[in-house]
Amino acid sequence: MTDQDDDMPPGADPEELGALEDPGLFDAPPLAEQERMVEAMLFATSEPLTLREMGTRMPQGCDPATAVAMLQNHYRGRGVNVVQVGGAWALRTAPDVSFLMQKEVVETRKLSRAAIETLAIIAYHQPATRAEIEEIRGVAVSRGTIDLLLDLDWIRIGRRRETPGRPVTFIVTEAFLDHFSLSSARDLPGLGELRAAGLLDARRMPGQQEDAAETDDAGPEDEEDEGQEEMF
Amino acid sequence: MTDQDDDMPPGADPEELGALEDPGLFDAPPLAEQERMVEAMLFATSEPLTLREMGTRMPQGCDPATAVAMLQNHYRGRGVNVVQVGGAWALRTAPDVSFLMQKEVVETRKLSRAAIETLAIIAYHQPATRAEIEEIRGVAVSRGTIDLLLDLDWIRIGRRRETPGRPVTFIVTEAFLDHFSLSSARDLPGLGELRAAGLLDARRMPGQQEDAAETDDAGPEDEEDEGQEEMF
Amino acid sequence: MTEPGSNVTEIDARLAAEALIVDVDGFEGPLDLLLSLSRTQKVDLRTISVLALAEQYLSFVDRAKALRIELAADYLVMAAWLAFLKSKLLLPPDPKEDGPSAEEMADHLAFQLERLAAMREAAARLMGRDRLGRDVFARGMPEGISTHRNVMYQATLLDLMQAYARIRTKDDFRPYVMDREAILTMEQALDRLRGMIAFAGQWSDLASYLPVEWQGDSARRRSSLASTFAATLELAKEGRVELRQSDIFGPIELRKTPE
Repeated sequence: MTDQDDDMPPGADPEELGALEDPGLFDAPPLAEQERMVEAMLFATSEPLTLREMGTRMPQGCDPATAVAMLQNHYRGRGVNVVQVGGAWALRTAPDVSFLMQKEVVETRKLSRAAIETLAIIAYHQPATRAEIEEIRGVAVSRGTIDLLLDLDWIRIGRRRETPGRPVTFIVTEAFLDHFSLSSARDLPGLGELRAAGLLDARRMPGQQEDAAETDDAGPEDEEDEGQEEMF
Repeated sequence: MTDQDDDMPPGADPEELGALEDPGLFDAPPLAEQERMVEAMLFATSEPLTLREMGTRMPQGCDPATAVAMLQNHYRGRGVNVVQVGGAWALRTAPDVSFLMQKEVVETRKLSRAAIETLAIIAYHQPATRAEIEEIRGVAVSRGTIDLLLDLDWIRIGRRRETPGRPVTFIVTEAFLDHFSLSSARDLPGLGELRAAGLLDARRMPGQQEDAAETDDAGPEDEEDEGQEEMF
Repeated sequence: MTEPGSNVTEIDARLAAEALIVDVDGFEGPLDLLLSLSRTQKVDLRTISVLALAEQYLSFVDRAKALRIELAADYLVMAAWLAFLKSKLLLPPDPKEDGPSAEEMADHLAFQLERLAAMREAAARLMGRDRLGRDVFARGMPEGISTHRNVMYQATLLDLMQAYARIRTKDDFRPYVMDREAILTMEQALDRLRGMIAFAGQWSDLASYLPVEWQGDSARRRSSLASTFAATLELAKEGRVELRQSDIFGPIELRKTPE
């Protein structure tokens, strides 16, 4: 924290402390300045930004994580809040003043019951194959339902399941988290209770061989690539 | 300031004071709350808002002018500022951090094989027509390859060849010499030197005379243009 | 007119049945229908009587059949399965039979119903959350942040020399290709013929169209004959010449198609 050099104990060698704290050739800007930068960037976009994206734009030696934490603190309780969306950050209006934004509301078409249920099943069971969605709903999932959700950018195609036929799986996206004000898929309402009740287990009809769904409880933990797949 | 009722002088009648300041049926929200509202509206709106527009959206008895002034004060010196646009208000990122919004990325790429070969032929045989380049490479030269080299300012168009069709010729530029640290195209190693450097197989086709680049060493000195035509 | 009393019961029954049938459109498959039927038991889904549920479902299907309502195949598959489950639940277990017991199957059905109900509730809670564009809002005037990519091409002198050396070496060791000295291509023959055909008003021997300079060497003559003949076929296909041959191995003659 280069902006706190004034606070160092008397007698300490400023050169040495500086060298310890900031290995860069140039001092990073003071944290207050970094906070301003992060603030400006988050204001400038309507999409969430990752720390990495912010970091590559900021001068060398900056610490976007600390700056975002400070900013989040600054906006606590205000009309606009700093919210986490998956691995990224965004500014969003506080929900309690939504009544002021009536004019801003974009009329979204009403989702069909099939689409809503399919979305929830993917979110709570992800990664989920089409067969698993159909198994839970007890009815075929139409191509249009999946297409609609893909179109809304609420789901995307995840890794293929390593079972016969290598079916594609679906997972929810960051846009989904953003839309439903979730900072991560772990925050899905009631997730813990559902899991505790065993309702998210991939149970098959007794007598049928264990395939597909059973393997994914073990699967994603090993390979780290998707992040989202390990949320549960 | 309805939110400062606690500070009123002892003995004053709260009812009376309240009635003086707030003639509405219901108390207007505290000013801090009004500031939050203005903040959220200015954040979410797609166009600057006038005080009137804000006032119509806010609960009765609100004072958008004061709220905006407070908000402007709050954002003073931050990464985002409250600015007046004509008769309306908007939030804008601070000008001094605008550098964060635009990022220039320099990507280094290797030239494609077609491009480097075309460049080499032009350098060794200049001035060279497109037909001659194709003859030597044994494949057609795409428009894009020539354009890229022209774009990079490594080749330019030379004199037209005084043959049927008067084809344009290409020659290398100063920028090319600069980039490859050559004082002139004549400094390019000849075939003999390439062979000596092990870049060229020593064997020759029987009966074929020393050609092209070999004559280079002598060639270009005399006449820039003609000297090299016999190469083909 | 029949007796009023029975008429009333009939109408009631019909109405009740129709209420169900009308609803069939609203059901999202047999599992959804089962879930709906299970609500009439007014118990926790964990303690539901699957046997009672199976009976309700089967009688629903029977009524639909009686009313000649076409039920989708999956409803009938479910009916068959439930009939099987019902019989298994009623009969004492057969010790010789392997596979899941009736209780396990019933348990699983109860689990499926509970899971579907849970997902429905989860979906409703999800939809009830603060939603972007309705309850929370993103920046309305994004100024945008952008990345400009500037590509810098790199090449060294060595790259250049290697490239040149590669081209020159390629010449020295070019793979064997058929020597085309003695080949008159069809395109060449066609070009020649197109120029000459305007003057071929009379039947004349194909041989007279062969290029003179190709007549000395026999390989060259064969090639020019073959390609010229192929070219005349092409022109005949285009309708520009007519061909004739009076007898086998006789001379081939051509003329311009009369206008």
